[in-house]
Amino acid sequence: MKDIAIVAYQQSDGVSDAGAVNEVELIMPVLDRTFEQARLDSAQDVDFVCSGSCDYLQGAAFAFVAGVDALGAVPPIKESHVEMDAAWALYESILKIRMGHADSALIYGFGKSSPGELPIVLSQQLDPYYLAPQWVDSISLAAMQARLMLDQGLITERDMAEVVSRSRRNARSNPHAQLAGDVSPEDVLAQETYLSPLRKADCCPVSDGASAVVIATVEKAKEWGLPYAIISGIDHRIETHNLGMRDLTDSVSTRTAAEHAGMHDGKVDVAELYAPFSHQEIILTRALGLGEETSINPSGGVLAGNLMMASGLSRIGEVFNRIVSGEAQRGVAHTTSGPCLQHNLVTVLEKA
Amino acid sequence: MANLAAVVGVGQTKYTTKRQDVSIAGLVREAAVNALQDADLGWDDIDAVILGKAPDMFEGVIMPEVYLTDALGCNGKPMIRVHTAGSVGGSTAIVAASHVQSGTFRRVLTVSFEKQSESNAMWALSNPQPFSTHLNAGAGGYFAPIIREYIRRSNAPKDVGIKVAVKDRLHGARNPLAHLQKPDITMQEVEESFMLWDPIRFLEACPSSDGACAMVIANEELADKAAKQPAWIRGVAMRSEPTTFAGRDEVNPQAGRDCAADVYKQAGITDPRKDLDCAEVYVPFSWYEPMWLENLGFAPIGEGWKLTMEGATSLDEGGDIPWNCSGGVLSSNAIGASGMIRFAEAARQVRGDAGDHQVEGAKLALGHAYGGGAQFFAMWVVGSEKP
Amino acid sequence: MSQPDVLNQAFELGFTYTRSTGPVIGRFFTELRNRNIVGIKASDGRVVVPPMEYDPDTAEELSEFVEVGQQGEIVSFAWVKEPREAHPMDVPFAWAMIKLDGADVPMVHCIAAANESAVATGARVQVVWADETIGYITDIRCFELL
Amino acid sequence: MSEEQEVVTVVKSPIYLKYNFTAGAAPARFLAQLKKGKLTGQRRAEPGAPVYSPPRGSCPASGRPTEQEVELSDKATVQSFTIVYIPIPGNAIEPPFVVANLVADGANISFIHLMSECDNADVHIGQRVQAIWKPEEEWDYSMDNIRYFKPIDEPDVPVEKIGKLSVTGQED
Repeated sequence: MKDIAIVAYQQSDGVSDAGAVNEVELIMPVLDRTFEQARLDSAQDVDFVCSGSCDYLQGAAFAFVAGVDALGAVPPIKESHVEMDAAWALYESILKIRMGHADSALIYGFGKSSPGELPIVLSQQLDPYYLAPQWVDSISLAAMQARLMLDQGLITERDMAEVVSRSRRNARSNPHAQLAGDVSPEDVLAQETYLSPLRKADCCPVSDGASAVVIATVEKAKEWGLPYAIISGIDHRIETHNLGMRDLTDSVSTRTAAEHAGMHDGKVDVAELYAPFSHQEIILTRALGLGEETSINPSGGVLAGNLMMASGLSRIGEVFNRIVSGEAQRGVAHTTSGPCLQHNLVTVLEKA
Repeated sequence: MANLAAVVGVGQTKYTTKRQDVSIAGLVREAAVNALQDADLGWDDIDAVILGKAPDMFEGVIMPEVYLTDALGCNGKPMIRVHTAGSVGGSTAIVAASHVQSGTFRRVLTVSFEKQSESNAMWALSNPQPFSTHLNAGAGGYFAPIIREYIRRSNAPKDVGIKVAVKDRLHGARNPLAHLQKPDITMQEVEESFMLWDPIRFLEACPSSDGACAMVIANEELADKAAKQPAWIRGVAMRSEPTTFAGRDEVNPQAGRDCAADVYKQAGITDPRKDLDCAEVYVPFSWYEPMWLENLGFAPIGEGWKLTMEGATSLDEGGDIPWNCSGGVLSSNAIGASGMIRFAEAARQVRGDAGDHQVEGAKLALGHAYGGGAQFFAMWVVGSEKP
Repeated sequence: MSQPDVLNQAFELGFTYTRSTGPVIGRFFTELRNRNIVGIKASDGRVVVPPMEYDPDTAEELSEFVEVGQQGEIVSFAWVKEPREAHPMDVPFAWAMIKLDGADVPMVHCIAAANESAVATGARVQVVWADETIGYITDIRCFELL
Repeated sequence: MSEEQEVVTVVKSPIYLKYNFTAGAAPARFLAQLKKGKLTGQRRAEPGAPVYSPPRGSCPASGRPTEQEVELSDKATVQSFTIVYIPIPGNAIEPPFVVANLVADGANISFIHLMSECDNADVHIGQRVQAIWKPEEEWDYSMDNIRYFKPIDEPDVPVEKIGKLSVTGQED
């Protein structure tokens, strides 16, 4: 199979409310910067375009159709869309390149979550007979997961606070972060609980924004003369939708995906994990077997800003940034979907 | 070059207004089980599942792959959800094929569905946003002016749409799975049916159906050993263009022309009317048959309606290039599945497995889907012979 | 160009969906209407409540119903200090994973309790039925502590 | 299970989600002008760039922002139309009514709006129409400020010129 490389990544600032900005206005500036970085004029210069979005975030059917208006798709382009995080759009694009139908692809994800009540909106992705009608919000489900871990002595509240503290501190060097600052674990623990056992700081914020990535075959990346990182492995797995039948203190699907993506074939210098809640970062770190040698969420992760439908793609982009800057030789990016880490995608990136 | 891949199993539900006997999972499952049985395979033989459907608002279940994991035997496997509006069934089949054509997987299951009776398609498609005009009278209201412009350009006689409406329902009467069963339909009945969006009459429009369609796609090694004749994938293509832009040809969209040219090139087709034995083309409003006959290169510009009127696209009239032998979207329209039904029915034809709507000796067939404002296109060509 | 006015407008995206249940969910709801709770036996023998249609491990269709108790044990919970408008209660309450007597797999439902300290993992709870049961998940209004 | 009761096969599931919609910047500018009784379009800040109305933020053909505002005439040409015989959900208008794709003079793209004060059978492609506005005191951030378009006594526009007229109604 052809080696595939990432050559560009851009993200908008994570903001709690993007205000008077529609989908196309959210996407265009990010694509502009992405094209500039990849030295492309428009989406006409890549062989395939794929995006990720969710209609229910802003409450309008066909949100992705507006996205096409940002692409300059005249003459027509090869284009597709997943109603998932754009990391899966990247996955679809990789298959397209592997089968020889493209040498390059633009991938973007976007979400304007601020118009709705996101935790309640997400309750409607649960079992439509047993759970959705109860309006069990996504934060409450995560809180139950955290308590299982606390009760079983797998984590302490301090462990969770340390995750938050590191996220906020790391985010200070991320210009797009929504929440950043010199926050100590003690500061976090001093907060009252929000959805016990979670504190507000244990939960990612709601953010509006978009991100984009350009990938290409290594030959193409060389031809373009751009710095790149190689995608050496990618795999994703989903688990049963019955929360009661999963071991919520572990992420079996993340572990399986990492094995299939070849994560353990070398040292992992950096990991960007899509953990919307602090305790989930610990679950993921353990499922992936990451230790001291790995810098976890140097961007601050999604606790510093969660661009629904783009955050997973951004994790991949953040690892790319560390590798091309020379800070890391090899890294892993993780993406999740569904309640309590039901569906997980793992991407392994390496220095060229 | 892409690895070879073939359809080795096809499964569908019966299409009907309301499937009140099953849950959403039960509906999807039924098509998937039928496809596995057709392929003589079990759940363990499947490496990944690729799911497609139109907007989540139809059923009010957000990202339904999350809930459908267990119904599709996906626990521990990769699962992906495609959404490209009305073309989604076709796009989903293409994404599924790419799982195999890329060499990444050996055998995958793909499923598309819509359980439209859970809500109301008109509501889900026309739900107005603040500050926007509320004149969107469903898909028909959108496409009717484009059809009117086609009629003006082509000078087609008024009864072309009526003829297609009759022809596809007569085809549908041969297909026990088709939603509308109208073996006695007449031109007069269509002409006298209620005008909805002039020039589209009630019987010139598709029904609203519940249903699901599934396929098993395997690599060359497994397809060679398949239980039944495989349908080899000879070409796949997708194209998109914006909904509107200055100078856009809405009647004959370039995205459709480009997509067809791409898929024909891959399949070695130079004259689609001659080289293909039949086609399953997304025709939700009857007038789209002559429009797509031109867009897809089966007829010169302005002359698509002549093929229709000559009976070239009719199985019953012994036409040389039968279109929509299954009855097409005009006979069954479970929106998210409709594109995949076209792809699957093309596969059934070249597998020689299309029952009473079989085109005798069909070797090469086109599957076509379109969506949005006729701006998203997905097509594949399947053949009985390995390329 | 001038700065645009910021134009906000609230709207509701709403529909009352008609859901056909199929035999498994239909049986569960029918039993709820009669104030009974049934689970279903998974391929490995575990009793799952509410009953799943398909086994997560084998993908097989499930059909062996088992009546379970109306009391059970809290496996985990989240304390909702400030209920959201969509939530089933307008006073503080707990979401919980509850393992009913006779079941092997916990279900998610809500618990009415005076305050957070009254709720604990391992605590026993019992069903509070809705005044009128109609054959829906909300026939279980909530659980209460024993 | 009690014998006399029917088995549950269908349930009602109300799903009502609340959103607070904020119009995008380009539509907001367009709507603010409508509130003043002006129909506008927008285009890329390049000579000859196509004019979009209503603007959605980008020139879809190029994917570039439409940064320049252009005032349009409230006269328009029928690009195509349909006569709708069924009610629109949430709209009180009585069928049959004409919904037309109209291109305002000075714009290069059509929008949809109602046509009235006309015989439905006489409506045709290329027909000239003009906006009938609500009274000024009812103007809001809405295209509904224009009640409908009605035919005017001007010669039909040849099909190849539709979408290419200047704001004065002349060939561009």
